[in-house]
Amino acid sequence: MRLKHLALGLAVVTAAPAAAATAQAADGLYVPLFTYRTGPYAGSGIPVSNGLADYLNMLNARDGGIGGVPIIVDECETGYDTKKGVECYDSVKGKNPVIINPFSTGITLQLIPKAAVDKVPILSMAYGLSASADGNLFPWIFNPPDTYWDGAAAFIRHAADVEGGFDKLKGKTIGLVHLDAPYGREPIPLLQALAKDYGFTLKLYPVPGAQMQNQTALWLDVRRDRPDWIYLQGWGAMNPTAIKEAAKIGFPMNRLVGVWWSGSDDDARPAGAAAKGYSSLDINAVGSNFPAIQDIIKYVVDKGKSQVASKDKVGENFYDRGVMMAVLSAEAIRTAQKLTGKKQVTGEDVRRGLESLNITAAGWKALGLEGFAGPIHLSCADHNGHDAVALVQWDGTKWEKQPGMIEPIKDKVLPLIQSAAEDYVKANAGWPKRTEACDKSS
Amino acid sequence: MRAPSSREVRLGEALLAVENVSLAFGGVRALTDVSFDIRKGEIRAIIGPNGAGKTSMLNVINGFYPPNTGRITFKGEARTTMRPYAAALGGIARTFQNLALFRGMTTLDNIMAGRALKMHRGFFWQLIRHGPALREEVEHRRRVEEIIDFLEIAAIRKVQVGRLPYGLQKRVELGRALAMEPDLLLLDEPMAGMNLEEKEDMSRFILDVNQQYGTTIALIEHDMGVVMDLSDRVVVLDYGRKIADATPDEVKCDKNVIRAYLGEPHGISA
Amino acid sequence: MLYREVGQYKTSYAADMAIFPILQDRIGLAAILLIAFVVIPLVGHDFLLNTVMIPFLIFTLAAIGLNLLTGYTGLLSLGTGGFMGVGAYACLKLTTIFPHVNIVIWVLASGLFSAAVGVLFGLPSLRIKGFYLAVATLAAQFFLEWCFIRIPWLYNYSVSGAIEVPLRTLMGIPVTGPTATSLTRYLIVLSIVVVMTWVASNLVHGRIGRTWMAVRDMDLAAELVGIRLLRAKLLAFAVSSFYCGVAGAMMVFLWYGGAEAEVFAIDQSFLVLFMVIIGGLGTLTGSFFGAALIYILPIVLREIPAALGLPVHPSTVEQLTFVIVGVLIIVFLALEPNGLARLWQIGKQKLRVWPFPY
Amino acid sequence: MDILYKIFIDPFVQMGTAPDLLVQTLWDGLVAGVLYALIALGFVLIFKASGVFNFAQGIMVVFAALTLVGLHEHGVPAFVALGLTVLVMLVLAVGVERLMLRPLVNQSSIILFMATFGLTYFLIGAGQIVFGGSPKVMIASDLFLPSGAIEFKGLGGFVSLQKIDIAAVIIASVMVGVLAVFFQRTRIGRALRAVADSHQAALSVGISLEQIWVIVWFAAGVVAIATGILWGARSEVSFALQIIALKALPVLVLGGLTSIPGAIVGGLIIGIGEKLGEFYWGPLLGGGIENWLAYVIALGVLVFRPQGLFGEKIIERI
Repeated sequence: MRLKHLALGLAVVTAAPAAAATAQAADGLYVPLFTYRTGPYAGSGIPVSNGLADYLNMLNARDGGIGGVPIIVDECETGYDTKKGVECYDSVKGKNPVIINPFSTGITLQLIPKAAVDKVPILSMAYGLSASADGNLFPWIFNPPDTYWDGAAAFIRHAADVEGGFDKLKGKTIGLVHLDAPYGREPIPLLQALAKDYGFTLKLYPVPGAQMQNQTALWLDVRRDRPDWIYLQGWGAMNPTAIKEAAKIGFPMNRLVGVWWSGSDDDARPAGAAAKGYSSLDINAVGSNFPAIQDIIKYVVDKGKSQVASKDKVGENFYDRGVMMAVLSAEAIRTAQKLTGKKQVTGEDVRRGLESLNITAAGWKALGLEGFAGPIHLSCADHNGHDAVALVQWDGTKWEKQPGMIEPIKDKVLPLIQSAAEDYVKANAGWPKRTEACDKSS
Repeated sequence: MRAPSSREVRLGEALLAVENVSLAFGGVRALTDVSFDIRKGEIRAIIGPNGAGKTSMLNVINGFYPPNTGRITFKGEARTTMRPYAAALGGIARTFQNLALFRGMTTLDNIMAGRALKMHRGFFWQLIRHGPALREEVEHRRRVEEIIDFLEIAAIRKVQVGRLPYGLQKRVELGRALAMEPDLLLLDEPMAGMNLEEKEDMSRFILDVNQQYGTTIALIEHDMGVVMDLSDRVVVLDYGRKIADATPDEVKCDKNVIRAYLGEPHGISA
Repeated sequence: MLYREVGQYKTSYAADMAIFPILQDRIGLAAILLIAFVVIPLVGHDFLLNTVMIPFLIFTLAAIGLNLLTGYTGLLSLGTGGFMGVGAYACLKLTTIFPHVNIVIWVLASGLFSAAVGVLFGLPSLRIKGFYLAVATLAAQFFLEWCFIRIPWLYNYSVSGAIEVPLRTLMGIPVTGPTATSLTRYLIVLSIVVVMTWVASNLVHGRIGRTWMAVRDMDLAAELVGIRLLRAKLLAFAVSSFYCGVAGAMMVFLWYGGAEAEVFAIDQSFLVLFMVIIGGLGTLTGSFFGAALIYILPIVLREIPAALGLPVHPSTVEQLTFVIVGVLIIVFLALEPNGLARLWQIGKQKLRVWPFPY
Repeated sequence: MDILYKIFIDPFVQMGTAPDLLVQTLWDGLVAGVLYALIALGFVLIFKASGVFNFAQGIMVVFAALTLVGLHEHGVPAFVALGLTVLVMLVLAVGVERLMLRPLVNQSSIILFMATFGLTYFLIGAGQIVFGGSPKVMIASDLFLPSGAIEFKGLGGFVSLQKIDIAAVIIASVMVGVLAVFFQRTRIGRALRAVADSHQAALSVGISLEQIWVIVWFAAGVVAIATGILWGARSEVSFALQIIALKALPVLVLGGLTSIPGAIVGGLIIGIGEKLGEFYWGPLLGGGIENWLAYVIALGVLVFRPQGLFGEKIIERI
């Protein structure tokens, strides 16, 4: 029985991807989505995955795809597990994907070296490797609209604004509560540089993954050190626990600011009213009051083609984050179609499309998403944009967008990106030189 | 002190001497001030009713338990504590009342394991298992096959010992002990639970070992008939104390011994 | 009637002690090697090589490593992930400091470092046994995990905190890094795994293997036949960690091509332990079966709905995969607690007496 | 010199100069310890009576909490939902006994351990299919669990006791007490102990092993419900909660796998020890050490007492 099983299995494994590869290449734009709705981080993964898939499905239902070519949306469940992510990549790369959203920093790191070889552009929207913003060294990787360093810099600017100027930061103590993993440690070098420049003290509060829901001792440290501000770079169950603990020690909520991945509705909701005043950086608007999102409800959710648990989840902060990922992917494809004049574009075309991506305020409006996000403009050299970010504040039950946008401190961030990118290339001996030409429009 | 045994002539000097050994677990005294010796080449029996401390005595001799007081002289060297490993190195081998075989291994491997101390080829030869390592393996295999033939267990050579019947397991355990080529062989109830035929076989093996290889043997046994037939001298323990130490015939008539065994008269009348 | 040992007489002890004494087994082995070295490279595409075969072989090696410790020596360890990580980070440091030495040598040498760490954390095993020891090895696991994250020197101070794998070549052909083809990497992994499996089989069939099994089956009696327990246990920890370390180094350098510390987390330890138990404790073939079942089966299960064209959402497939794997584990254990290797043996036994039932 | 000062003197100076923080640390350690003990208790119950090291205890916590919250989401009143959850855990216990333990009876402990991994996989998959992967908010207030804090001024600062933590300590203590009484005083409890000592003995006095298994798995399930409610109220109810079960392992080792008092004392030592260690010595190593510190504490104890503090002494007879 077992032998038969194995034989069947082997047959499936050998045959399936090959068969699928020939079938799907011709008649659509193959867009694999690495999503996760399972595992310990599913809480953060579900809303983003839903927004991402629903928007693309809506384009298919409403417009028949992009430029008349249907999008083949193919979700691959990663469970936020790098191993499965790589498995997903290997299973889709034979099917000529035009763009890949890995939706995990760990998986992105695996794919960065492979992308150039396999000619697949990677869109890691506001996550992944900060250094990959450098288009000259990372022609195939895109991480708009901001890197984690932009986020941390924007937080410092916000703190300075509230305190009354950058000079007021001198002598202040700023804490970073972060997941003790590469993702969480990402802002450290930038904050260290800024601490030197502006004269504040940086305190680090690492949360090991296994301690996500057990942070009491750490917040006692916070109570002892009394930092003036805290920046939270957490993920999954770490966020709600941190917010609850902060409330417990009486930390002033309006001095607690999260990166955009710490701003899920599920992060603040468990603390409820106690989290009032907690704010989070944001790169997209919140809510479903946009024509395009109403279209999603009309064409996808109401038709029962969405995975969302209930309609009121549409328009939550992380759902809209997923929509934004989808918009950037779709617009990159559209730009590629314009650039090349063909409808059935390839990964190489979409890479060019991403480098020429330009969504102005008017562009957002035309998409039915007026004011949904700031203008996005990428170029050959700049794969990020380092755009201004918004701030949203929890009012006890939902997120409220705060007026104004916060510019990251570009003159501090850019040199750091430059040197980090060079270090990366040095560490990865044999890193290929960029051979891809730049388009005029980019 | 003792009446001369019929075989006294061929017995040499004391191989092992136990002097004033006491052992207690918590408040329970297992052995109290026990002294006796085992001479080179003899078969020494240790008997006594259940709970008399016989197994504890063996455990002290081969180092499982350090005695609380007293000392043990083995091959002229006195010591109070010793690890079982050191006992093995010194040439003491042992079988157990309830079997202590490597149940997941084959008969062959069990007996080969008995050669552990005699095999010396290093780790790196073992990695490739050719050349010296293989030659050594073959050489010891030859030696082990002799023991297998001697114990008549060739048919079960490659059977996992956990699946063997009890009597055969006892034999394999004896084989493992023999593979160590010990100077002193401790047998803890080698015939427990055996039928008459198996007992006869086992008695034959024990006598053969004693005579062919000149191995000194100390054995614990309940079956008085066996004890009388096999042993040169007998130590009798009761409640952890030595109550007699003489030839089998003398022990049989000792009134202390008879009193100690009154609870189980069948033991002595067998 | 094909599978018969009748008429195959051994004329020397050396022949009798061969690891595959039966002719048909030797032919089978040759066939498997032929398939692995020739057929799969000829027909294999990237998915088969990179997603199925390479990880399968790497996990097999790790499972063999853990099997030497848990299956052969009876010491339960949950630190496998950590020991694999030591190998990976050691390999990174070695190839960074000595970039001109062949990477394959470093992959193997990195095992020595995890062997050393394994010995260190194996020291308590003299006193601590069973589940208590398992939890003690968790101390190693969590401490090592912390080191991988907290000691930037280990990951060459890279900003991402991840291991970044540089390009290394062997006779001019890229072996690691993005330009190395999956075929090259597959052949290297396969060669290492085959050689190390052969070595492991030599060890367990000789004096050292008997020593380990004796410690496993009854450590007091083992000491009595002259086996030094601490030495035997530490040797088992060392060899086992060596295997795990090499597996870890291969995992990062020849499979992932870069990794975060997270891949060496506790889950990895559990995964390898499953493979060992399901495959069969104390059998090397079992490690292959275990790795196949635990690693390849979920991949197959995930591909089935798509292959059959069933409209099941991938997240549901994933959840169902969990359910099915969970049930299968229990079913297999109930069917044959001694593992798949035992089932395999029973199958062979049946074949031996075929067509007669007994 | 400086480093020696930081290790041996500075922490104690801090304890002296900021006694409020010391008291707060001890209190938080106590709460954490009690909660660890609660998870460990689930392990001990099953291990004691069936020799199974139940790896699925963590996922049972998640499963219990999700069932409770999930039922409430569907409009079932909180306490009815609680009752139904208890029922679900009973069904689970019966199912485990029938479908998992019975076919594996008389297998070695590592095989049973492995089987509980299978159970874990099954529950992860089944739980996500039924409840989805989204995190949920524990219905603490519907269960009349208090919120807010009591603050004591003084000691050069303040000490804040969360009411939910106080409730947790009380609930955990009551559960432990009830279980202890159950084990010591009732007929079933004595039967359970008989099973722990010897399956043969239990059978000979006419106790069905199957019933015992159902009872201990059910008891562990009830403990899982309490754990799920209390931990869930501290953060959120999601599948990440199963990670917390790993914290029980050093506690178990420290206390001994078979001892209920051991689980409690072990929990307290680990809870208080790791909080003190993290708070006063953690910053020297850059923080985040409490994860392995717990295991190192346990390992240190094991080297001197291989059976844990309260475990039955391992007597090796031969």
